Amino acid sequence: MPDETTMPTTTTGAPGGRAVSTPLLGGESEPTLFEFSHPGRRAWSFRTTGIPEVPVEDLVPAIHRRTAPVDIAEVSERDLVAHFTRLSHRQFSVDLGAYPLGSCTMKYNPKVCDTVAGLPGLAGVHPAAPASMTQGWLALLVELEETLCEVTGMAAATLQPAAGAAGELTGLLLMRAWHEAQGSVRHKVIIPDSAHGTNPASVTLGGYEVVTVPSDDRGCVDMDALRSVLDDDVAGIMLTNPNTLGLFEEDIAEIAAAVHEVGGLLYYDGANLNAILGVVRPGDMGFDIIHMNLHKTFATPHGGGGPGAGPVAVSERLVPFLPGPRPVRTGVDDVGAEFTWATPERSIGRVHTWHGNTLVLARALAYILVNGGDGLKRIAQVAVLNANWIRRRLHDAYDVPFDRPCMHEVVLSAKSLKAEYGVRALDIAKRLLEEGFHSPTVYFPLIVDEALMIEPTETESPQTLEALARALESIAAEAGELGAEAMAAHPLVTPVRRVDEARAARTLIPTFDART
Amino acid sequence: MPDETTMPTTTTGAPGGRAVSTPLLGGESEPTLFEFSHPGRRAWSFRTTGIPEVPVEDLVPAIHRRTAPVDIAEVSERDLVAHFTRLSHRQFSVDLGAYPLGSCTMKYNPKVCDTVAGLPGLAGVHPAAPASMTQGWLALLVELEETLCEVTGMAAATLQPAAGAAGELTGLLLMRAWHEAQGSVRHKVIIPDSAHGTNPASVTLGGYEVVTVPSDDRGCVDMDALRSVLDDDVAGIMLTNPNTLGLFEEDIAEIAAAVHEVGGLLYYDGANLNAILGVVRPGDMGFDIIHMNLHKTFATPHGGGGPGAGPVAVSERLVPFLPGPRPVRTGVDDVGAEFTWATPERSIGRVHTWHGNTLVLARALAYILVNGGDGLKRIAQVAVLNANWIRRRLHDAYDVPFDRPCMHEVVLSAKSLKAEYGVRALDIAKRLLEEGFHSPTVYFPLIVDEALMIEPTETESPQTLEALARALESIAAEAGELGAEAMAAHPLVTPVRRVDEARAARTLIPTFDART
Amino acid sequence: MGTYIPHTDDELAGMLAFLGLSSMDELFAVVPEAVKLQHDLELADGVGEPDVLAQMESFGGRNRARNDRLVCFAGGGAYDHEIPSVTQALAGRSEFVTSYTPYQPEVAQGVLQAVFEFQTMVARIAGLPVSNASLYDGGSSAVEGVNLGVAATGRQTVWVSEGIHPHWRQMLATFAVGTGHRIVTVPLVDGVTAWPDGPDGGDESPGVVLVGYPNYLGCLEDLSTVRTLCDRTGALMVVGADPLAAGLLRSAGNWGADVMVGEGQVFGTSLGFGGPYLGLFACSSAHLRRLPGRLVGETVDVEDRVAYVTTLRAREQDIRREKATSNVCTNQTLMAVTAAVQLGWLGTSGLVEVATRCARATRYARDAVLAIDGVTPWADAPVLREFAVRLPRPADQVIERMADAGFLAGISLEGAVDGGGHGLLIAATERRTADQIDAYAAALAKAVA
Amino acid sequence: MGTYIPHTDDELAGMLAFLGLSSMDELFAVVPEAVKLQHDLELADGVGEPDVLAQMESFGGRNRARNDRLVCFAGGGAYDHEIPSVTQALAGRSEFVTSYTPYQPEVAQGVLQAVFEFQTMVARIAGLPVSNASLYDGGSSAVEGVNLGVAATGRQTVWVSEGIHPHWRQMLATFAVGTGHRIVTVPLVDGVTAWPDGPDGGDESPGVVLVGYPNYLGCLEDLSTVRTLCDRTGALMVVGADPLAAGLLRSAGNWGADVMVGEGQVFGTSLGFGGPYLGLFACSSAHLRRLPGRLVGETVDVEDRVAYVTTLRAREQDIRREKATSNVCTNQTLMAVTAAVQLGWLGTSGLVEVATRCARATRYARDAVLAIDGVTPWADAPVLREFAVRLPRPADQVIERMADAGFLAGISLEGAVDGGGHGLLIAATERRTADQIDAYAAALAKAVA
Ligand SMILES: Cc1ncc(COP(=O)(O)O)c(C=O)c1O
Ligand SMILES: Cc1ncc(COP(=O)(O)O)c(C=O)c1O
Repeated sequence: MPDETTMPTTTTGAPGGRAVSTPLLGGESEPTLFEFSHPGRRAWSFRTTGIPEVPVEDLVPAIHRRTAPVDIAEVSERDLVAHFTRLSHRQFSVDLGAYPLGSCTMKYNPKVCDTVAGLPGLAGVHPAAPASMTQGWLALLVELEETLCEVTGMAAATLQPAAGAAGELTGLLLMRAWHEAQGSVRHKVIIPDSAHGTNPASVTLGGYEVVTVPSDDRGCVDMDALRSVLDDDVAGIMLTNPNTLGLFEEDIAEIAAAVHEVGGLLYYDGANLNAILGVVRPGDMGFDIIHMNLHKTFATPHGGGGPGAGPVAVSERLVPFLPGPRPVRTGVDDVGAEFTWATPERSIGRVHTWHGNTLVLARALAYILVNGGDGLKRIAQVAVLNANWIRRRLHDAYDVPFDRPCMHEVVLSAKSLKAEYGVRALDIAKRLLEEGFHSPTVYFPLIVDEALMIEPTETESPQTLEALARALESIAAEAGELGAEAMAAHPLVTPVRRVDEARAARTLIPTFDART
Repeated sequence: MPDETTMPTTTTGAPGGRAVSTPLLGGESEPTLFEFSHPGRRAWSFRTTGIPEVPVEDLVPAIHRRTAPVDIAEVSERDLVAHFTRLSHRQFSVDLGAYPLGSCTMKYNPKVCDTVAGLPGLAGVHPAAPASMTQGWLALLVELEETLCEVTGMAAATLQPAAGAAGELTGLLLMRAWHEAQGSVRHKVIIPDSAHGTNPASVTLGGYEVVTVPSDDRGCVDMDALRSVLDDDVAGIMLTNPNTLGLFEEDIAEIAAAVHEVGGLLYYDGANLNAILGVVRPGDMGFDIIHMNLHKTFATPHGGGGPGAGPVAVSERLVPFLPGPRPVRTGVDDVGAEFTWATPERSIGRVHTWHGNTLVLARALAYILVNGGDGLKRIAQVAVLNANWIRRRLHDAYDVPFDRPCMHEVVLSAKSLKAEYGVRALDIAKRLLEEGFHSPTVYFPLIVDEALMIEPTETESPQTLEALARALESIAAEAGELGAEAMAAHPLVTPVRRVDEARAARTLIPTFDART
Repeated sequence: MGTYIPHTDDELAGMLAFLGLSSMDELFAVVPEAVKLQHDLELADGVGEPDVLAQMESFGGRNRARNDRLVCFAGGGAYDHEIPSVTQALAGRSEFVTSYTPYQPEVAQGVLQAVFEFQTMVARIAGLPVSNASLYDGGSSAVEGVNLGVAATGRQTVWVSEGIHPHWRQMLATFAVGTGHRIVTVPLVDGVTAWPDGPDGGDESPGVVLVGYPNYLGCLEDLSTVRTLCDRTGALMVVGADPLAAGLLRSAGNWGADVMVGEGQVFGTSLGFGGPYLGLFACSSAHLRRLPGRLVGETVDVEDRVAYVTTLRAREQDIRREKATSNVCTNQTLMAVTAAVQLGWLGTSGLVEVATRCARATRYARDAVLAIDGVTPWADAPVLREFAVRLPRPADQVIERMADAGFLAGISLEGAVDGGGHGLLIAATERRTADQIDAYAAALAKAVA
Repeated sequence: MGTYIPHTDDELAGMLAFLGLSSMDELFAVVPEAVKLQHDLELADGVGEPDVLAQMESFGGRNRARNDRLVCFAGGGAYDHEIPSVTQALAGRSEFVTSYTPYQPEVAQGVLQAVFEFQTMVARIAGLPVSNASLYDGGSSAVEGVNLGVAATGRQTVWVSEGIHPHWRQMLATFAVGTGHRIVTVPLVDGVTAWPDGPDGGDESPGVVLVGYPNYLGCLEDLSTVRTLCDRTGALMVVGADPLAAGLLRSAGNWGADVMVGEGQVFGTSLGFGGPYLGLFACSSAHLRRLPGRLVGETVDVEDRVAYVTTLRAREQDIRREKATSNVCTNQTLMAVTAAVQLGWLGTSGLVEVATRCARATRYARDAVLAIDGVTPWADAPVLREFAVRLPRPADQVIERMADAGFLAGISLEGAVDGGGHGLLIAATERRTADQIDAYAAALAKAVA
């Protein structure tokens, strides 16, 4: 008989099987993986190799050897699965519902692209394998490059940049290289005040000085202001078109002419390419350099914050400066290869460790091929239609600072709600979660007070738009009825409620080990 | 300017992007897929075939042609994904947390088995392809059969039965065929009152009459009662060992002897094989026939209710009666084949449309190979240890009708709680959900009042057991404090609360079309 | 080496101590020593997952008849249809995969609702008001359909068309030994069932008539004769229907069937060497309480929210035991969820589209194959996505030869119908291209020469 | 034909009408006619998903260097490590895949917590207190590390060991054009960096010293000399460390590094032809406010529950714009989540195990390869899972020959080090078996003969 005084096994570690953090069952926090750790647990298993088990002491000299293992955590596969499955239940995503996060193009990401990214023939290829053994990948990259050039009206592209900001910096280095090749040293790059924050940051990293031009009352570049800063120290201008207000820069031809006149180049921030696919091309607007956010326009999913892909396409005169090596067509050579790597004569050099975020690039090509040329245009049309519908539908309930036809997104404002009831854009955003929608982008662009930037994307149906509009309308009404304090209490139903961001920055806990 | 009186687009169909049914965001119900339907939507896409588009009228004669398409639903891929992803968030699963559902062996299912079931070399094979072209599959099946025979101590097995109940019926037909071959016609099969409901149902379908024997006060077969029903009209006995009380039938040798003595066969319900792997084998206990629930013991996941796999293994004398065709070893024949199909001489015939739930069988073999002989024994040991620990830990808080060493599961009872406070097993089960655990099996086996049948399985850690035990303890305490009415109100936090089962049966709505 | 058990040795020791035990073996003290296994299982020790995966891949490597190696023209109840990534992704979500029978509806609305939607879709396809939550496979549905019919009519004679899948017929024979049904096979003539005049009532008269639509040879039979026969004899009309064909064909219900049974593999489940597949079952309301298997119904929760729950449990074996309508417990829910997803992906227009594409491919293939010298049609009845031909050589031989040309040529009719040894059953789904079919016909011309 | 747009024509018309428009084109009235595209894009029309999948498979089919065709002995910063099903299943969950930057922490605790755990793991591996939420890849981390070091010291001279991956060095050169850094390459001698005596301060003195551990040739360098050098010059010590090697080796922090940068592909990310990979970055607390990229911190919600949120946002480009610590916005979160899962799978013991297994395989391979006539070691320094040899023939040629024998033999050192044309860099991970290595050595013996 067991001794009645025996205590139950004392154990360290949190109970992995307790599922109280999944919103399905409850509202507690999920412990960190480290808290599930218990000495001696493990999940790993490796293959049988038949390789002699030489002692570690004989493999690594003492001065290099660590004295204690890195403490990662010790968990069973079961607890590992439970932990990350529960975490996934604490995460909103496009697959759960609409995600009208402006400037981020959170459209539906076809599952077929996940299959593509997992194909053994693509995913299993070592990046340093010679071109002769990676002809499929080179063909794929060349086809994507050619397609992107057709879509943007440019001459050639580099697929190396890993995201939009990386593309920007690449583009600015191209700008610099080009000017230098012209024997000209310039110091300034012009950026509208509506620009995304990565633009000025990239300009600085490109070794340029940022010159900001204000927007006019239409939300577009103020032409007079622009002209007043144009001189031969201007290397170029970075323009987002449609800009971050979702508006098309109508004076684009004049802007191009004016900048080119002083010898500057035009850089196109193509994060918002979704709006203009098949309708108008940066190349035709006079742009010299463009980066594209494939992870936005071409439905390569955003992965909770990345990865992305930010190819940069350029006009003819900039081709010799592109990063290298680049995948290029050759004839069919003696080993049967049709593609090879080549570095442009005046290349700015390498901007990615390998060839870019290649599996993201493969996804993007697959997406483009399914949609086709016809489908891409339709994407732009419906994206723009959806945004305008939202604008029109909500222009009574919210301020619309620039209430004219928009492109793929619309910037609303809670300015009046704030003035009248003290209810802020943030309150609207949080309350919207409870209505079953992700929040719009808030407080961006910086030039709009209490901005609520809505990008429905083309994959949301009219029914979803209607429901979103109704939710936003009723929230606006509620704001008036209930007032600031009540609104600030939301959300109530989410796994955590409003979090103390100030405390996070003040008492910084960037790792589990910094917990006190 | 748009006409101010124009109403927004009137649209049919629910808003697919509204995510209020995911527990992450809210507590509403998810509309059915049919409610998201909108005429003209579609998600499908097929390959380009180049086949002439002959009109349907030329393909199908008028008398066979339907006049209107089947109305399935018309939804976009985006809404399809949102709908089923949200549904998945409304579903508890092993991957979210502990699932101590007695008799179901809800252990952790290794992800590697999912990979196995998806291998193109296994998943892409047509079942009618000749043996010469499916040698890999035949080899796999033969290896699994041999393994299961070793585990159970039997001579041969059929892998055809698709689940436990199908295995039972197969086993009973084997029993019948054997008796008939002996020139004997028998009419009765004995089943203990603790048996799973499939046993009597299968006996009926096997053309036998059920004779129930009661359990004694140890929870085991009452030997006297058994002896009193044994005669030469008894075809056999179906026994679960460990039985559904989680108890080992200690008199198994006597039972076997007694049944054999009257010329009956012993059938082993092996749903609970997890308890005895590598410890004791049905064949060694004198059993003639056994079915195994691979989906329980061998971690092939339960799929929300299936698929399963219920192979039946038999002793030497029953081999000639096994269902066919069976995969068997041959020599290496002239086309290089080592395996072929063969139907035993006195086969009862086919019990599955093809060869069994083959991809489930592949998963099971993979699971067995990873664990190995040593690992299987350890599974039984730890499964039994976990169950006994729970029994011991909770025997103050709950009634333990048969409080002696159990095997893989333990049956508690809320009898006292009900008597004292009116709190039922069901209330305990529902309340436990809020503590982050799936409920145990309730009201089974039928011979225990207010049964709570807990099977922790070997993959739950001591920490999880401790948390589960504490939760059950505190619920028992709470029952006393708060009383029946308060307890009956739970669960409060789940996506739906207690559902009206009576209404479901009364006003039957078995399809969307039956909604009024 | 592989293990999914979390416990460390210390923990095991602690737990044993709590139980007052000093070894694992003591846990099994209740097992009589005489029956205990006295040695280790004669199985290899555990190995790493990668080793096992490699071994399973090597099994796969030995299968020549994979649809990524041989272009599949085989059907016979198992078809090479498109399974899009989206179906795999959704049906493969771990919440669906790693849960079990929804005993606690509060935390099982996901599976319950998906099954409710599945039932609705199957009922609509069947043209009948009620469907269950799945059976094992087409054959087991046929067995259950016959059982229901016998129970409903009280007559044990069952007329089964020879156009029913031969494996289904074998299963019916197997299980009839237990239930005591008398299975009478009614032969095919020219590809369609030649129903006898037979008795009009009484014990000899059939309680159930079972017919395939399309039948095993791919032929479409006029089911109004079956309805008339059933009206005359009082038998239940059970149709073994291809649910995908419903994209173009009249439903079983529309033909007057009392019960539809069918194989649901065509809706998103891989060929998988024959399993797990999905038994479909639908019937008229009259037979609701005899419905085998699980049934999900809609109801509300205490807050009046729509909710789903398994219902009419009293039919099931866990409650009615020997009086249950069938012994099915674990069924094929995951495949039912898969079918719901796949049918959602197809939708109203996609079901028409896929059936039409199959019919076109089959027409194209049939024309090409019948143009070959010495190859003749088995029957002239109309077909949908499958047809049978007579070859100048044994079909087995031709199938082997065709494999060398890169095709799984079809299924030999040996054993399925009289003189079937020279018969070949050929299926062409929407995945077959004109190029593939042209190449197939060219290869077949050589193979039969 | 393919489309993911739900709208029907009717709906489009209705929406246009609501806007007072009569055509889609009118939506673009704001776009000046002069710049509008006057023709259709010269791209093929859309096709079905299966067609595209077939095309992508055919691209894959043309890649000979797939690790399911050629046994992989190449490394050079991208390694063929085990990726278990469980990592793929968890990191592939659609909630992680289809969400974006966690701007709304209330509904993004999943990603935020996973990244917090990732940061903790990376910090522990680095032996440094702070890690960010990921950068693009190893090379971009190196660039950011150098930028941080220059900003911290105010000195633009950067000493970079020749043992740093040649591609990283190329990237440093590219970006230095914008930032104006002076990159000085310090050569390897006998496989380890030959640090110069050089200036002890002032402008010529390095602001940053960057060294690899192990270095590109797989060699382990004694980093105490680097620490001493940095102490003397006041430079920041930045170590480009292989995080998997941390299973056996001393951490960067333990050697006294101020910053660790590294490539995280080794933790669960497929070779993928080079991307997406994962840039690791960790530093001492002193440099916290210069940390590039995103940072997740722990806090509480209004109910005092533990919660996670992106913090120190003021460093980021969306707030500080041109004054931001870097321009990184979209990063590699999914790979960070993947690494957290994979590291969770490895755990404390698994990280030791995998590093040990690599070291053993490498030792075994090195012994076998060096036994070949004419093959000599490139350097004598100790190695872990990669080593360089000198071949009697050009490496490019040998690599082609080895492919015919079924191996991706390694990476040519052409361009990476002086006279590298005959140099071959060979990696052996835990996935390599003795049989594979034996066969490799046998094939290599022939290929160099
Ligand atoms: C307008 C605009 N430009 C640039 C970027 C930067 O792109 P990335 O985040 O891919 O670096 C973004 C997105 O974040 C953007 O919306
Ligand atoms: C003891 C016992 N026997 C038989 C069965 C029937 O098995 P299945 O559900 O696979 O038909 C079960 C499981 O449900 C069981 O627990």
